[in-house]
Amino acid sequence: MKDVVVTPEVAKEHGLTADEYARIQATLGRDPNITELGIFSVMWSEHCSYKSSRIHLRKFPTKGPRVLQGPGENAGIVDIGDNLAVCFKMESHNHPSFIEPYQGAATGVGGILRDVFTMGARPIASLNSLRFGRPEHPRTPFLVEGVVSGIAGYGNCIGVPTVGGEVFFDECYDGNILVNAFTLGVVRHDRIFRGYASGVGNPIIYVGSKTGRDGIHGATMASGEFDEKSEEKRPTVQVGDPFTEKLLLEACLELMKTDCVEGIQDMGAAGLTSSTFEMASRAGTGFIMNLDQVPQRETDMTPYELLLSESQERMIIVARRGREQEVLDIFEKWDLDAAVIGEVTPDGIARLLMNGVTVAEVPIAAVTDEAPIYDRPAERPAWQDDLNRLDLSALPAPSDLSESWLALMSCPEMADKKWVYRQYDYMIRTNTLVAPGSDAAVLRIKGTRKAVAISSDCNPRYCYLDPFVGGMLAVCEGARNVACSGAEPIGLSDCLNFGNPERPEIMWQFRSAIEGISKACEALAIPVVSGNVSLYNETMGKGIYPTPTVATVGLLEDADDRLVSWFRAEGDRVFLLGGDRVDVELGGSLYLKEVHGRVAGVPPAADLDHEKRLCAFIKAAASKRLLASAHDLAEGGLACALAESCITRPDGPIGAVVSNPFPESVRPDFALFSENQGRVLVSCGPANVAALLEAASEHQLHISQLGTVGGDAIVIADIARLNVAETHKAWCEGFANALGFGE
Amino acid sequence: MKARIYVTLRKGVLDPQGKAIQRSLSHLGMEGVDEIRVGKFMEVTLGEMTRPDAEKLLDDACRRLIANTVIEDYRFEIEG
Amino acid sequence: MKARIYVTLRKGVLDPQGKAIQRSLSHLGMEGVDEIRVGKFMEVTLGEMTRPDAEKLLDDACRRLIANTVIEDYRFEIEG
Amino acid sequence: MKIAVLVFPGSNCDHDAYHAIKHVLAADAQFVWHKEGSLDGFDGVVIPGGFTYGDYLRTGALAKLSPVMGAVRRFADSGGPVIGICNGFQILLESGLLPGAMIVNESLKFICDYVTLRTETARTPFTRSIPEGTRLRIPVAHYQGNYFADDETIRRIEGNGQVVFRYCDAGGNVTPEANPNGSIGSIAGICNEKGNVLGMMPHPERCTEPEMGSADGRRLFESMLSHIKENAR
Ligand SMILES: Nc1ncnc2c1ncn2[C@@H]1O[C@H](COP(=O)(O)OP(=O)(O)O)[C@@H](O)[C@H]1O
Ligand SMILES: [Mg+2]
Repeated sequence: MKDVVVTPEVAKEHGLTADEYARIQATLGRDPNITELGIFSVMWSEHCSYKSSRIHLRKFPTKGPRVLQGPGENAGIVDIGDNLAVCFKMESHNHPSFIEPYQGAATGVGGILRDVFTMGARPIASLNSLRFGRPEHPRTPFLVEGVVSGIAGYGNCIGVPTVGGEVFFDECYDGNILVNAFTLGVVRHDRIFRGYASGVGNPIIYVGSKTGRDGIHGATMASGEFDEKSEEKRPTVQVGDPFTEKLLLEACLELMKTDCVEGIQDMGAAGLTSSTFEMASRAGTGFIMNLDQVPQRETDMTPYELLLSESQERMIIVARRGREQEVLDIFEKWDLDAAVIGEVTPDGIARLLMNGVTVAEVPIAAVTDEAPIYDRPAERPAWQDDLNRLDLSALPAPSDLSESWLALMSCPEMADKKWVYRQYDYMIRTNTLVAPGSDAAVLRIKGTRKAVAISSDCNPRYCYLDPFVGGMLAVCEGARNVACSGAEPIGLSDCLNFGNPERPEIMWQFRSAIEGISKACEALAIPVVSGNVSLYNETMGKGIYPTPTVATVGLLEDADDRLVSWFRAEGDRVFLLGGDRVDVELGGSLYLKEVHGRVAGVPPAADLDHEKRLCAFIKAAASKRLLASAHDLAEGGLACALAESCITRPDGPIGAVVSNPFPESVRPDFALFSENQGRVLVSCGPANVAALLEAASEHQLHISQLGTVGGDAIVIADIARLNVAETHKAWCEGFANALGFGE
Repeated sequence: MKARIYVTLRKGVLDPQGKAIQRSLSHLGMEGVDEIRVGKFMEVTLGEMTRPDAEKLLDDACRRLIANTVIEDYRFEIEG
Repeated sequence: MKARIYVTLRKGVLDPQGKAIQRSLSHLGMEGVDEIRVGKFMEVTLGEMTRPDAEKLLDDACRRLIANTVIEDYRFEIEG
Repeated sequence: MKIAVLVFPGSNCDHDAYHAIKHVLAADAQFVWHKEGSLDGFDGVVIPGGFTYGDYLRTGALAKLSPVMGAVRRFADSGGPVIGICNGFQILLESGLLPGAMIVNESLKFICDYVTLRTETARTPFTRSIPEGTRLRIPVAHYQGNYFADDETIRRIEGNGQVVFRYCDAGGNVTPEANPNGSIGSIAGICNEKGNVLGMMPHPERCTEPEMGSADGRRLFESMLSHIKENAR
């Protein structure tokens, strides 16, 4: 490796354009050597530099009275009162999971956990948002099995409950699945740590696993489109070791109780390089690093390999001078490797030495702040118009509506995800008040009366048909889901999964989605405090649906205010909030896709002002203990939401009889499955009806009484009717059946 | 017909399990084990078939199911 | 010095993994595998020592840690 | 009265056991690091669940070598109450304090879910206030909870009344459908001959408060505490 002469061709192989290479030569005033080229190439990769996305990400509203840490750190932090805060982030591990589903997903979980505990927070819950290809694609069941067991394998072992997520199937993910992992931790205000290499003369300490040749080029792989050749990149997959991560977690949290730590950061993509350069860049310092001191698993590793390795379960700590022994002792107790490998310097230069010989010397700002930023051309594609055309009157009406309804309930997108979450330990740490299966998971914060609600959401069909509206709706759905749990949304993390940004239509999708998310977040006063961008999600030129997943975090001041989405008791009354929204909206709907095999039209409209009042109302009603349940209407409209509220009840499914909120002139199939937004199905005991109606009018919210809980059928006026037990069975078995996981 | 399949981790792939075992052995005072890599070993009973057919079957089985060739190597032996 | 350890499930002990592999193979259309039993295979690198010492060390390691004799049998080979 | 909650590298239900004993039952609990060689001064021992040593090699196999396990053996020999939960049960099996072994679930999948247990004997310190036949709703969360022992061992433990819990359906019937992992005899928990050492796959520490979905687990800890109190007198 040492002997490789750097030429423009070598730079190109490293994913650098001719312009970028010229820029490196200009800043250095010479040709870089291979080690330096390696540094630039990973740091300037899309994954690390955000070069195509940065200018757009600035549009997010990131401030708010509760925000203690916005984007730019390892994770965002939001105040929840009483000197406590929640720290959270969502991140993608798409490409590695497609190549090796178990290890890819597992190391994705490992990475996001480190992002959270590196800030001093103890992780208390994780979510996972998964998108796979068609269930009948030959590779899909294999990928589903692998990804789910990888998430389980890592999360269960480290002892952080996985409490929710999404699973979505569509042909557009056949060759490029999405695996987005989210973790939330709890931290005391006075124990927040950041990734700063401050304090000249302070030691830089490496802790965790030894370094091997794992995942070299991982960062560039995550930023390159898949092609036939990616097979060759296989041996670079990283293997996760959740056991070591558990030790690392405990050791770091123990260390953080001392005052030895100046700054700390995990080694994620581009390992040692990105962690050290980013820490120095934030602090405006430089460093000297002796690469030979790095604990190594393999022999004869070159500086290039040591700097670019993506071995897992490693962290960098900048300790206070003179305190290094205390740090080393704690890691020794936990059987982890730890070594002083360098020192903070004042001059803004990174000097890397191997056995006393300088092997690279580069200005830190040149690599970080001065990384290229692109304002890539963005243009709405011409085909978007065709896509948005949908003539509903030409849609054949199904002969048996109840049958279509049952088919939707058992399709893998709607069906019970228990096959998935039963493999996740969702109750460890005994905080899980609402387990997977409701609109959001709710976790108590021990030692307080508080709880947090978390949900991850995105409807990729909506985003495909209109990325701006789709982005808004993702935020609205997240807010509604946490509100339906009795919480107030207080912050959000996003994971933006898109195709190749060098194509103007992808850039248009990307920009529009961000604008949509921003607009909704502003209107709902939900700050974006962290996130992640994953571009180049395509296979052989075919992009995925734009998929900006958002993870919404809500706060309950009193955990006993929490709500669930299922009906509780026979005789309870059923109401629809927002039921005056009666224009048929079937663009991008589940009904259109599953029953008519089409993805077309325009997505439902977003009414942000209404959503805001809706969320405020549910929270108010929850804290007055007026409601027995609340469930937002999403895919499949009223019919599917109603059936879910009936059959997800843990004490056993129960029926309900409701009226049709649409005017009679509306076609019955449209009334059942129209996906108008801003609607929530709530139930309450008969004694609370008057108070509920009054509260709704105070909040100027439209509420209509629809019917009553009870019986053994789910009935919508005289339009359609399902047998509870049969529906429950179809819904329970749908997922495994679609994927061929049945016995 | 009997066969044996060996599945081992590819060179350079982290073996956390082997690492943990090796460390425990030395905690037990059993020094002298420098490295240990853990793989799988399978004993297979095959139906009546020719040797070439058995070879093809085993190779297929390993490639498509038994070994994860992204991180593992495999080999097999047919008895007799 | 190199050695190999084989750990196999004892007769009569259920092997859900082996059964699942066998079932999957036949789902994949690969017929002819009548039974498959999954065990462990370890490649061990030993420090400098005599063969009898190595034998003693490996036997100790297997008995005390590497195999659970309630459900497993073990054997080992020393190279060379 | 003081209860030890052991902590091994990779234990992860230690905090839950501690919380249940200390905060829910208001008894004294203390973490004990696996390198401790003594359990002097403790009146009960909890070996919590988790993935000690990452479950590498076999569940519980590496943890049995920790110094504290010698102390656990002495504590058990002297008649002190010991409960191993999930991975703690696996450690007790590996160390030979309880008979048998654990293999991977029949489904080859990790299972996290509530199950129903039938209490088979009230002879242990942990079930003394739970009459035989009582049904308990308690969660399981494991990948290797498929209990195995050879025929003779099974005959012996059945004969001695060492089977403490079995998986059953809501009506208390032991059926194959109610068995989540394939365990022989639907065995969910066993004790040693003396009865003072209990190993069980389900997690009583996860259900000591009603908001966790069930508070049935609390009864095991209450039993243990009352046993300790009585024996101290
Ligand atoms: N991958 C997953 N992991 C854990 N829980 C999941 C997963 N996918 C779905 N769930 C759970 O299943 C329930 C239904 O999911 P979904 O239909 O996406 O909810 P919603 O439409 O309310 O957002 C939720 O409680 C969700 O958290
Ligand atoms: Mg919802």
